[in-house]
Amino acid sequence: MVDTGKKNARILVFSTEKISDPAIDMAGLLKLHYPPTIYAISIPCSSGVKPKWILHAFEKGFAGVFIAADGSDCPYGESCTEKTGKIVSTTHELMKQKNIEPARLRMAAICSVCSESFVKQMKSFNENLLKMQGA
Amino acid sequence: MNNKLGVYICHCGGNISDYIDVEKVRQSVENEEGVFLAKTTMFACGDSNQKEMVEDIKNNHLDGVVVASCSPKLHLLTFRAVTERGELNKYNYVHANIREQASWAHSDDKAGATEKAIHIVKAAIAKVRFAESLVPIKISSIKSVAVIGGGVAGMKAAIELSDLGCQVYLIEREYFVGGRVSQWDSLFTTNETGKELVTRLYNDLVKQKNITVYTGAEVISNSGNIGDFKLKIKITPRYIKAKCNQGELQNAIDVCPVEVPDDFNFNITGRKAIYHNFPSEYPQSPVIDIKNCTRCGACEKICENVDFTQKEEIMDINVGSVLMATGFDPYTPADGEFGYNSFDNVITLPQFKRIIDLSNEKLTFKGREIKNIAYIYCVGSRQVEGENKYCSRYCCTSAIHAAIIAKKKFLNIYNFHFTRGIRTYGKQEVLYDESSRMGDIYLQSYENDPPVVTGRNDKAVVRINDILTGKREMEVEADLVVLVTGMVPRKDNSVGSLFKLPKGRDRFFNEIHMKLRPVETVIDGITISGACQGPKNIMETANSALSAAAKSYSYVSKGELELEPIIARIDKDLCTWCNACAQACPFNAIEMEEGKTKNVASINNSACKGCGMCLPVCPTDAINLIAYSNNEIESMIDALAG
Amino acid sequence: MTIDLYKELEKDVRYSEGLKSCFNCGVCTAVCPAAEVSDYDPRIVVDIVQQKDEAELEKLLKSDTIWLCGECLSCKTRCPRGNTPCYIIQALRALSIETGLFIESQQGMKQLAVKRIVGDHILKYGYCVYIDEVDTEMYPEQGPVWDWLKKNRESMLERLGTSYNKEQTGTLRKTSQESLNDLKKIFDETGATQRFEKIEKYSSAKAKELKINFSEGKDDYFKYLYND
Amino acid sequence: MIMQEQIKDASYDVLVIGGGIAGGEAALNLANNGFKVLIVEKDLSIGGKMILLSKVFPTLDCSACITTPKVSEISRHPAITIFTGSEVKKIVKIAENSFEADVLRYPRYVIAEECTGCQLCEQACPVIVKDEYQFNLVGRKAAFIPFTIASPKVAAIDIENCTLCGACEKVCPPKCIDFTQEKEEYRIKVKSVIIATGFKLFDPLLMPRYGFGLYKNIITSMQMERQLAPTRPFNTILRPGDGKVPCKVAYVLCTGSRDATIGNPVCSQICCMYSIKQAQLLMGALPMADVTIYYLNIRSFGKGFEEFYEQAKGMGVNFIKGKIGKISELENGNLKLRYEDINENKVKESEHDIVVLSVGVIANLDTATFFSEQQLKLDSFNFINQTDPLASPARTSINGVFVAGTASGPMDIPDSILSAGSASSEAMCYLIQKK
Repeated sequence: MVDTGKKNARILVFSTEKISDPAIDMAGLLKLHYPPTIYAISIPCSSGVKPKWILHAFEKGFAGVFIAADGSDCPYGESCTEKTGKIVSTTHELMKQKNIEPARLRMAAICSVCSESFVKQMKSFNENLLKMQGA
Repeated sequence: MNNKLGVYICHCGGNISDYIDVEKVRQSVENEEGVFLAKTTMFACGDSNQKEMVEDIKNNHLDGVVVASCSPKLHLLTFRAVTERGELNKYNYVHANIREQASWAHSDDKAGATEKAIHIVKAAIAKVRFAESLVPIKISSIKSVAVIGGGVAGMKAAIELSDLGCQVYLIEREYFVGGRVSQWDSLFTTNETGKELVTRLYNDLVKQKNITVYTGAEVISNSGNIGDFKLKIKITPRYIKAKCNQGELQNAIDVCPVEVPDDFNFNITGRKAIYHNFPSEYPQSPVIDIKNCTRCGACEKICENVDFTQKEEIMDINVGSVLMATGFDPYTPADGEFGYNSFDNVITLPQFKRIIDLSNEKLTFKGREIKNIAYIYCVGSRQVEGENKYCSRYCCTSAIHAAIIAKKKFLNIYNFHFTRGIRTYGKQEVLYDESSRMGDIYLQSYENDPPVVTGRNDKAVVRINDILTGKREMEVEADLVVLVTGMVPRKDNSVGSLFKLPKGRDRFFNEIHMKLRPVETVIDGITISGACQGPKNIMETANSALSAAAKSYSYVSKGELELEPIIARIDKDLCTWCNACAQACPFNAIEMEEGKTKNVASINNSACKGCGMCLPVCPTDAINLIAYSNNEIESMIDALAG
Repeated sequence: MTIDLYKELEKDVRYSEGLKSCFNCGVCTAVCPAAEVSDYDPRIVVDIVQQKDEAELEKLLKSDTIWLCGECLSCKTRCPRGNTPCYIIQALRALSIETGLFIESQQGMKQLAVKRIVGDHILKYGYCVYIDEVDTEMYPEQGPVWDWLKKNRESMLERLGTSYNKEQTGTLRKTSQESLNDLKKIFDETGATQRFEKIEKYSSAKAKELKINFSEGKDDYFKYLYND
Repeated sequence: MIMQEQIKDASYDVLVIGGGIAGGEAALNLANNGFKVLIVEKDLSIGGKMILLSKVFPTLDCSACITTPKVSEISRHPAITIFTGSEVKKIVKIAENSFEADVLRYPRYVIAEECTGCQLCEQACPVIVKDEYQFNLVGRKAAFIPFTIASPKVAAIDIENCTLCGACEKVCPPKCIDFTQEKEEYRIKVKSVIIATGFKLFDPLLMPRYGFGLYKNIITSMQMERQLAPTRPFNTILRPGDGKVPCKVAYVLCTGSRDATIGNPVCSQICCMYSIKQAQLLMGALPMADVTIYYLNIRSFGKGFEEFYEQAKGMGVNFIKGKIGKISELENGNLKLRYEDINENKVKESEHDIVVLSVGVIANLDTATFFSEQQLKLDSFNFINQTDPLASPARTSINGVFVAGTASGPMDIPDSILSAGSASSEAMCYLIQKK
C-alpha cells in the first residue's frame, strides 16, 4: 500500500442490490473517491441484515459497519426503514455488552443515485473511526 | 462445498488494469482453498473468453466459477449463461465487482485499489464455495399488460401490445387520452397537427378488441410481482351518461355559470365546469369537473344525460407486466424568473403554442396584437444554479418550429431568439436554417450572464450581452416574451412511488442501463417509455414506446416466467414457531406448519420474494436466505477482513 | 433618415444572393485576408445586416468597416450555409454611396479618389490604369527609373512590341472613340454615371464642410484624401 | 460466372441487413420471440462501428463490454443465422409477407468452421497492407483476423492483395486455408426485412483546406478512437508524423456536418459528444495533455450529456467557439489553426501538435440499390425515408420493410438501440398480423 501517512479505517458496508449498490457503483463511475478500505457486501434488502453478522465483522477486525439502507425506496415494502432501524438498535445493545462503541455501527438511507451522499457518509465515518482509534 | 473453482480476472481493456495490478490479484488468489485455476483476461465478456470458460468448466468439471470484472448489473447474467453452457448450474457462479467498486472508485490509489480487489475476489471465492445448484422457480405469467398513461407513448405501446396478442389496459389519469401531444398544433417534421396525430392513434386504438381504456383513472395500489401484478384502479366518474346527444351537451356547456382556468390551454383561457378540450377527442363525451362544479343544476335542466348519481369505482386488474408512459410536466418558471408573473406578457412555450393555435388572422394575447416576440431559451434546463442540470433536448427545435409557424400564420411577426447555443441536432438543423432565412434573429448569451427582462410601458424589454456581435448589449422591446421551458418530471409522480421505480440524477425514471437494457427498470416486469424517462421528442418517444412494448411483451408472451430461486429457508430443527417471522414478512409468505413434535414455520415458495426481512427477527436463527446464508456472509466477512 | 435603408438594401440582388442565413461560425473571418491585416470582421458585418437593425445598419454604412474588404471571395467558397459576405459588402458599399453616407468615414470618403482615378480613366482611355497617368508624384513606389521610362515610353513600348497609343490590335492600344462612346453608354445605362455624380456631389458637400478647395481632377480635396 | 443450379435456397422470417448494434439488437429481439432471422453483414465481423470504439458517452463504459456480449449472444442464438462478408444484391417484394432476396456470399478462402484463430497464417504471410480496422494507422497481413475481438474470430484472405505464395497454407495446423472457395449466391425467402445498414463517416479528403492526407499529424476522430480503444494499435497515443506523444490536441468539430460546401447541411448528432468523451479519455491517458475543442454549438442534448459536458469543462478541456478556417503545417510537424474566437470576437491562431477532425455521419448509399421493383424512398440527405416518423418511426415506403438505427439518419447508440427495438417490434406485428 502507498503510505499516505494516514491509515484508513476498515469499514464493512451492507448494501442492497437494487437501491444502494447502484449508488455505490455510480460513485465509482463518477470517480468520487473514498477510502479503499471500505468493502461492500450486497444483499437483497437492508432489513435482512442479521446482528450476528455485524458482530462477526467487529470480531474479525472491522473498525466500523455501515448499513446503506433502502429507506423509503425499498422495493419490498414501506416497513424496511423501521425494520432496519430496529436491527441497528438491537445490535447497538449487543455491542454495548461486548464493549464495542455503538458509534461504530451506522446506518443511513442511500437511494439509487445517492452517490455523493454515500461518499460523504463514508468519509465522515472514516474520520470518526480514526478519531476513536486515536482516542 | 465446492472445491474445484475457476477464477477469471478481467482487465476490462484497461478500465480495471489501468489502476489494478490484475496479475497480482491473480497470484494472490490462485492458492486460495478450492481454486483450481485462476486466469486473467482482456475482456471476460468477449466471445473468445466465454468460449474458453465453457471449455474450462467442461474439461475440468469445475463446480464453481468467479469472474471479477464490472458491476453485476452489467454482466451477472452473461456469466451465468456461460456457466450454464459449461453444463454447470448457473447458481454456482459468483460475480465480483472490481471495476465500479475498486478500479474506478479508487483510481487515485492504485495500491489501495489492488489490495481491495484482492479481498473482493477472495470474498467471492469464499461465497462460491457454499454455492449450490438451484432450479429457478417457475410462475405463470398473465398475458396482459397495464399501460399507464394515455399520451402518444402509451397509446402507441397499447396498440403494439394488442397487435401482438396481449390484453391491454390503458390507464389515463386525465379524462381524455392524447396527453401533451394533443395540446400541440403543427408538429415537426411532418406538420401534422398534434390533434390529427392523436386522432389517428386513437382511431387505431379503438379498433383493437383487446384494449380497455380507462380515463379519469388512477392506480391506487399494487401488490404482486412480475407475471402477476394486482392493481387497484380508481375511476372517477364523468357525471355524463355514456351515450349522449352532442347538441344537448353543448347547450349544457353553454349554460354552465362556472368559469375556471383551462389547463388544456395552460390557463391562458377559461373553461366551464362541464367541458371537453376539442371537438374530435376521445372519449367523445364531456366531463363534469366536480371539484369546481357548484351543483347549480343548470346543465341538468338542459341535458338529460347529465348524471350526478355516478359514483367513483374501484377496479381490480391483473397483469403480467406494467408499462409506464406517464410523460412529463412543462417546467413552471419561478415568480420573477425572466419576468414570469412579474410582467403579464411573459409566458411559457406551451402557452405560446396554445396561443398560436387559438388565434386566427392576428396573433393576440390579452387583447393586444403581437408583433415582436422574444424567446428566452433554456428556462428550467441547463440551470447554473437550479437543480435541473440537464438539457431538455426538444425545446430548441420546438421553439424554432413554433416561431416559424407563428410567422407563417400571422403577418408581421418578428422573432428574436435569446439562446444559449442552438441545439437542433440531426436533421432538425434544417429548421434552424429555415427560420434564419425567414429573418428570425438569433442572439446568444454568455453562460454566466443570462438575458434580463424588464418592463417599459406595456412592453417587456429583453436585454442581452450578445456573444455573436462581440459582447454588444442588445435589447428588444417585445410584445410577448416566450420562456422556452424544458421538461421536468411529473409533479405528481405518486404512481412511480407506488411501483418503487428508481429515479436518475435528473429525477426522471431510470432505466437499468442506457444501452444494454434501455426500457427496463430494476423492478422486474415494469418497463418505462417516453418522456417519463427523460426529455424526448415525439419520434424518440414512439421508438421507446415500441421498444418498451416489445420488452413487456417478452415478459408475458410465453405464459410462464422463471424467477430467481433466492428465497428464505427454514431450519426446522431450530424453529420453535414464535410467529415473529410471519409478522415480519411483507408478502404473507410464511405460515405455520404442524409438525409431528412441534409446529414450525413454512415458506410459500412462490410468494417469497427473498427480501430477508424474516432473518433478523428469528430468536433461534432458524432462517437463512438462499445464497446469503450465515456461512456465505460470514466467510465473505472473513475474507474481506483478512 | 427618412429613407428605409433595409428596403433599399433588399433591392440589391447581391444582398439576397449573399445572405441566406448566418449561424455565426466565423469561418469567413478566419479565412479573410483583410481580417489578417486589420480588425475587419466580415462575420460581424453579416450578423449586423442579418439583425435588420436600422440604426446599426446606418452606423455600418457610415463606417470604415465596409471599405476594408478586398473582394477576393474567399468567404464564398467556405461558408457552410452558402452565404457570400463579400456580396453583402458590395451591396452595402453601393448603398453607402447611394445614400451619401460614405463621406462619414475616412475610408468611405476615398471613393472620390477611386472614382477620379479608376472611373475617370476608364472613360478617358478605356483602361483603369494607364501609363500616361502614372507618375512618381502619385506613385513614389515606382522609383526614379519610372520617370525615365515614362519619358521614353513611346520608343520603349515600341521595342517591347506593344501597340501603345495606336489604333490597331495588341496591348496598350488606343481605345477608339466609338468604344469610348459605348463605354459611356454602358456607364449611363447601368447607373455608374449616376453613381459617379453622387460621389462628386456628396464629396463636394464634404469638402465644403471641411473647408477644402473642391473642383475636379487632382484638386485639394483629392490630394487630402489621396495623401491620408 | 455462377451457374443457376448453384443458387442456394433458404427461408427465414426476417432478413436483417447489417450486423451492427442496431441490426444485432433487432435480430435478438426477434429471435428471442421465436422468429427465425438471417443477418447479412458486408464486413468480415459483426458488431459494426460500435465494437471498434473505445468507451461510450456519457457513462464511459467500455464499448466492447457492451458490444461483445451482445455479439456473442447473437452468434450463439439458435434462431439467428449470420452471413458475414456477404452482400444483398437485390430484393423483390412478391406479396405481403413474401420477399425474395438475392444474397452474395464472398469467399473467405478459409474454412471458417475449422479455423482456430491461431494466427499462424498471419505470422507467415509476407504481404503487408493498410489495416482498415485500425483506420490505416498500422498495417496488417493479407492473411489476417480482422481484430482481436472480431466475431467470428476467424482468419480471412484478402485476395486482392494476396500473392498466392502459399505460405499460409503451409503453416495452418488444421489445413483450413482453401483457395478454391468461390462466391456463393443465395436466393432467400423472407417475410419481412429490416434495414440496419448504418452510416458512413465523412471523408475529410473532400475538404482539402483542412489538409487531411497532406499533413501527417491530422487524423480523424475514428483514428483517435482506435488509439484510445482497448484493442489499440499502439500502447499509447501517438501522432502519426513522427510518433511523438502529443501534448496539445485540437478537435475540429463539424468536419463534414452542418456544412453546405460539402453538401451535408445537417448536424451529425454524435460528434460533440464523442469529441468530449475522447477529450476526457485523453486527459486521463496523457495527464499533461492540453485539449481544445473548437465548436459551433455544443450539442449535449441526451440523458446525462449536459452533465458530461460540464464534467469535461471541470477537467480543464478548453472549449472555443469558432469554426476552423484553415490549417497549415509548420516545419516541426505541428499545425497552425486559424479561427475567429467568437466569444472574444477576435481572429486567432493557435498551434497544436495533433489535430483531430471530428468527422460527421453520412448516409450509406448501399441501401438505394436493394429494391429494384419497389421504390425504397430516401430523404433529401439520402437516408432512408421514414414515412410516418412521429407515430411509426421504423416504417419505410415499402410495407413490411423497416429501418433500424442510423440508416434513417444520424443518432447515438442509445437512440439506435431504441430504434432497433422499435423496428423489431413493428416487424413482429407485421409478421403476426399477416399470418
